[in-house]
Amino acid sequence: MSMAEAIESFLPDGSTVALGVALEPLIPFAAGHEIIRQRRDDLNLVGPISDSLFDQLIGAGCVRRVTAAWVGNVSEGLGHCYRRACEQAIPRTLEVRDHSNFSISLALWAAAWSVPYLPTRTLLGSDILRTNPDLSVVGELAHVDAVRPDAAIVHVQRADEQGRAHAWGPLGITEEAGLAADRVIVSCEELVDAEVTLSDPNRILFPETKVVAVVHEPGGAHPSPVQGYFKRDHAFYRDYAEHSRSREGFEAWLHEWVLDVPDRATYLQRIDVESLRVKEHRASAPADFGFE
Amino acid sequence: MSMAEAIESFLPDGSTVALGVALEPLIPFAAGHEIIRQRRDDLNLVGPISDSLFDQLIGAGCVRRVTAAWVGNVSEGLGHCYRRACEQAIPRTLEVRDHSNFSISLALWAAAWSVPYLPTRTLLGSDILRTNPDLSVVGELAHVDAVRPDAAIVHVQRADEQGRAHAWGPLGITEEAGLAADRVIVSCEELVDAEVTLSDPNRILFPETKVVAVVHEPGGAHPSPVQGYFKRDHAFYRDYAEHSRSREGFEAWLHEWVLDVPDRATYLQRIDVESLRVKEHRASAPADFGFE
Amino acid sequence: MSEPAARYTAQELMVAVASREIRDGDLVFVGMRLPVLAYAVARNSHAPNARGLFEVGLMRDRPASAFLGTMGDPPNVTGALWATRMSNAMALMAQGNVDLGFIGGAEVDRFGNLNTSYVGDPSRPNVKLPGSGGGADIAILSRRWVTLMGHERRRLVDRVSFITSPGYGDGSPGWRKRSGLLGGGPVAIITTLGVLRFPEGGGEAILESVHPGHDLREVLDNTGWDLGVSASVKETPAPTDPELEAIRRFDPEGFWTRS
Amino acid sequence: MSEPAARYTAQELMVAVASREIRDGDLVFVGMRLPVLAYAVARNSHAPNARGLFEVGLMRDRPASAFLGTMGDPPNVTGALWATRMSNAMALMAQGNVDLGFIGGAEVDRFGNLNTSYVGDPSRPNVKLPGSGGGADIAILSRRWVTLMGHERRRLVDRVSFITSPGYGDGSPGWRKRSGLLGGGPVAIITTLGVLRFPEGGGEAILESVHPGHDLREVLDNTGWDLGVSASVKETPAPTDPELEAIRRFDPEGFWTRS
Repeated sequence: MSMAEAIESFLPDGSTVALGVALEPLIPFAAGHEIIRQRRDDLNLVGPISDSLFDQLIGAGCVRRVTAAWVGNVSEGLGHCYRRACEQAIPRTLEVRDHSNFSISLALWAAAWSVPYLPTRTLLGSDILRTNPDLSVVGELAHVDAVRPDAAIVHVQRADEQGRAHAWGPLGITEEAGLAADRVIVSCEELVDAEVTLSDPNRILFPETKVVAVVHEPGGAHPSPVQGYFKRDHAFYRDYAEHSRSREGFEAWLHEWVLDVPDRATYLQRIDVESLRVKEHRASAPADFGFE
Repeated sequence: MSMAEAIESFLPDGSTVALGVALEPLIPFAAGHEIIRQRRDDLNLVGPISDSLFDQLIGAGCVRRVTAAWVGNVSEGLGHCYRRACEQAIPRTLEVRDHSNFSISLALWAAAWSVPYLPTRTLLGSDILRTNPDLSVVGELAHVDAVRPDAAIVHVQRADEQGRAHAWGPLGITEEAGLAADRVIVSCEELVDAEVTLSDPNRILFPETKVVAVVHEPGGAHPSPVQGYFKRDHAFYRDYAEHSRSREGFEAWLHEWVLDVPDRATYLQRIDVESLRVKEHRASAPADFGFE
Repeated sequence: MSEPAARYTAQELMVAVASREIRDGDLVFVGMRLPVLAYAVARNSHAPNARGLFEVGLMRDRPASAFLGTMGDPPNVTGALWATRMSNAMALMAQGNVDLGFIGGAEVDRFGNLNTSYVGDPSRPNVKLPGSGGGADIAILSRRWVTLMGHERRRLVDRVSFITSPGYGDGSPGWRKRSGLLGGGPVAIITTLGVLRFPEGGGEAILESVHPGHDLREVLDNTGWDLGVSASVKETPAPTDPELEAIRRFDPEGFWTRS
Repeated sequence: MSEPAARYTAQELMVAVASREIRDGDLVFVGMRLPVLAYAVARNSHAPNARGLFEVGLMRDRPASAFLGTMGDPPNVTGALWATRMSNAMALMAQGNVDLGFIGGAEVDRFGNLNTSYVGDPSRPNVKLPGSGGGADIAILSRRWVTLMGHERRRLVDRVSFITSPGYGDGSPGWRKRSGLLGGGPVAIITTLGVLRFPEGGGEAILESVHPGHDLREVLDNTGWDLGVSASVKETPAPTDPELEAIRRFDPEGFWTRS
């Protein structure tokens, strides 16, 4: 399935969607850019830190609410579109539901386990408790209300057609996001045979019953890193930060890199992919799944 | 470190100890038998289903309390020592804190996250809520109080001297048991170099900061299965079930297989290990942890 | 036992009957023993798209390729679609993703409540049973569930003294909803003598069919309450040859079905 | 900037000073940017047994072997002791296993409260800052923590208008305990001009040292409250050659320390 078909079919306007759930690596930028090209509206973005993908979706006007711990550009600092939306309602008003990294994870575990909330010892003493209606203090504990995404979108190293996804490296809140979501859209560097994914069922991220689309999208996480495949493109983040300082600069950047680009393959032709590609391979020791 | 040293050093009388946390596979029988040989007393056993290891520890008089979802012999049925302890206080009185499989997992997650309880929608309508003081109903939810083991003991396929353990196959409640416990004792089929475990940090079960002992104990899970290494010894479970029907039969079994056996190596000499060994190997597809 | 026993055992019939409860496309929470075989039979006949979820932390879309003494045996892991933590399998069930669950029972009552914990006073029981395992979780969270047990007067009782895994509680309309239970409750009790089924929306089990070689009187005499009988009570269809063939392929030595 | 700047930058000094807060054997919750370098410096000098825990879901016992733009960059994963979920890293901190945490701040006040959320009315802020990230978690759950920031009057304020990551709240004795916070709170504020330290048991930060090339007046003029000065206020020890060498090895292009 193409990314365009996946977003068209499984991410309607108004969706609550979890993105960037592995934090800095494996951010599904290709999916995010397709969301922008299809001019999705009224989205509720859910995630821990997002590293500029949220900023782009907000600047493009796709977002009604952000439910996150941090929105900006990790190596560069502030998210300029996020600031303009919160401070000046440009391009539209934005509702913010602040979380901490721990609490957004708990909000997703609550949804995964079908409970209305989970209690925690974090957030106590923080004013986040005052501004986010999904958080409260009961006795000596904070209660974090469940956040159930309609969809979670993840980029992984490899997956098969049936939706069995293998990802490695730090996983952030990937697992709880996928379990909490009604449906999962997977984009992958490599589309592999089931014999590859099933050779290591412990590395399969989600039950296939959650996965509604698998998109073969090499380079779909650029400029974020993909262990074993791509390094992080620090300069690209810096370039985005500079262009997005002004609304006009952002609009120009958005046209150049998203709106006037038909698909990810074309996007990659404009990047020095080879300089980013991981070339020294380090294979993990195999696990023996023999049984007889 | 030897199993005898590990139990001597890290499992004092009165400990709350999690065992058999992967359910039917990877049960640390060698550790359990050493606990019996060292005549540990007043233990509080924590686990999901235990598959006859708990029955043996109870029959040997090591146990004051059981905090578990199920105690018996999975392929054979009832746990006869467990019955004698609960019904006739033989060899001593036993306190039982009944859980379901889901609730014992939540009790450990509560401890891992340092909260006094976790809410759940399971257990509602079950009389388990009436008999276990660690469970309660608040509004429309059941509250499962935290259970924090002093120690968790796990058997894994491989580990290094520094405590980085690799296990695969279904993990049951292994991860939350290790995170909730103050300390973890690991026994392993293979003691490997750190380059093997660190080649796949996603497969490392626990932070090494939790692990206090690594025991190289091949066959340490017999008669339970070890993916890639040993099949389950069904006949051994049946033999145990038959002998343990009577207290005398159990005592005889305990002498033959535990008390009169100095260590696991000697125990294995009495078993047809080759007939149980997995001989057809199935290596998992490697993950590429390259970065440059 | 009478004539049909020559062709199949009581356990084989129970497995065949249980397999017919599985619908194509179901996600089945597979309990130990006979249900493992029931999933295998269904998957190889009328439910090719049924998946199995195992509380140990596994999902499969086909039976294991060798005999299983427990759901955690190595053959059940090789080729699994997911090897994970128990709490993740439970999460799917809590979300209503599990269509059918199987629970083994020691005692069941007219309202489908199961006791696998205590016979007599829990503080000093006459019999201490193994406990819930995942039973209570399945009974509370799965969309529908079935239990299998030997048909004896001491097992099929008017009211269980201890509810480990709740069915329809006191049998009053809406008991599960009032008690906050998410799942739908039991749909059938499959015994060594017949099949008891619960009405839509729950309540009290009534006799739906009597197994070949047994009669209504035998069923009623061995049931601990005044069992209602369906107006259309019939004989339980015997296992077909393909069903028996599948059962014997997955339990070649009769570990579960000929002991 | 004055003479010492020739040998090192203000950021390099801050990293060196931050590294000295790490004790051998500490489990350090490493935040982004300068703290990543501070861990690398400490690990290569006085704290060979210090481990780093990263909220993305990593534990390490040595610095990455290549430059890191973020804690999730591939060099930080290769050779990691544990690659896991964020909630597992947070579990260790909630259990009191994290000895020291680093938090970046936009605004800090005399009681060590950090604001990284809103300047002005949260419903229509003058400035929307990125938010907590893991900051609030570290501030509440780690045994002790340190923050680093540029020393400006608008950043070091009397009281922050919004507490994202709590220090000692209103500064009253026992505020953290009364509020249910598990961790110990902030121990130091490391700025571009000096080091402010909190007394044992918390309270109000006082000036402990002034960085080489700067003077007391400059520090006081750039602090938004009447900053207390330690009777033993001294000059911050300059970075040693080994410290600078380590910093430049892990930030070869000065991405963090020469911009």
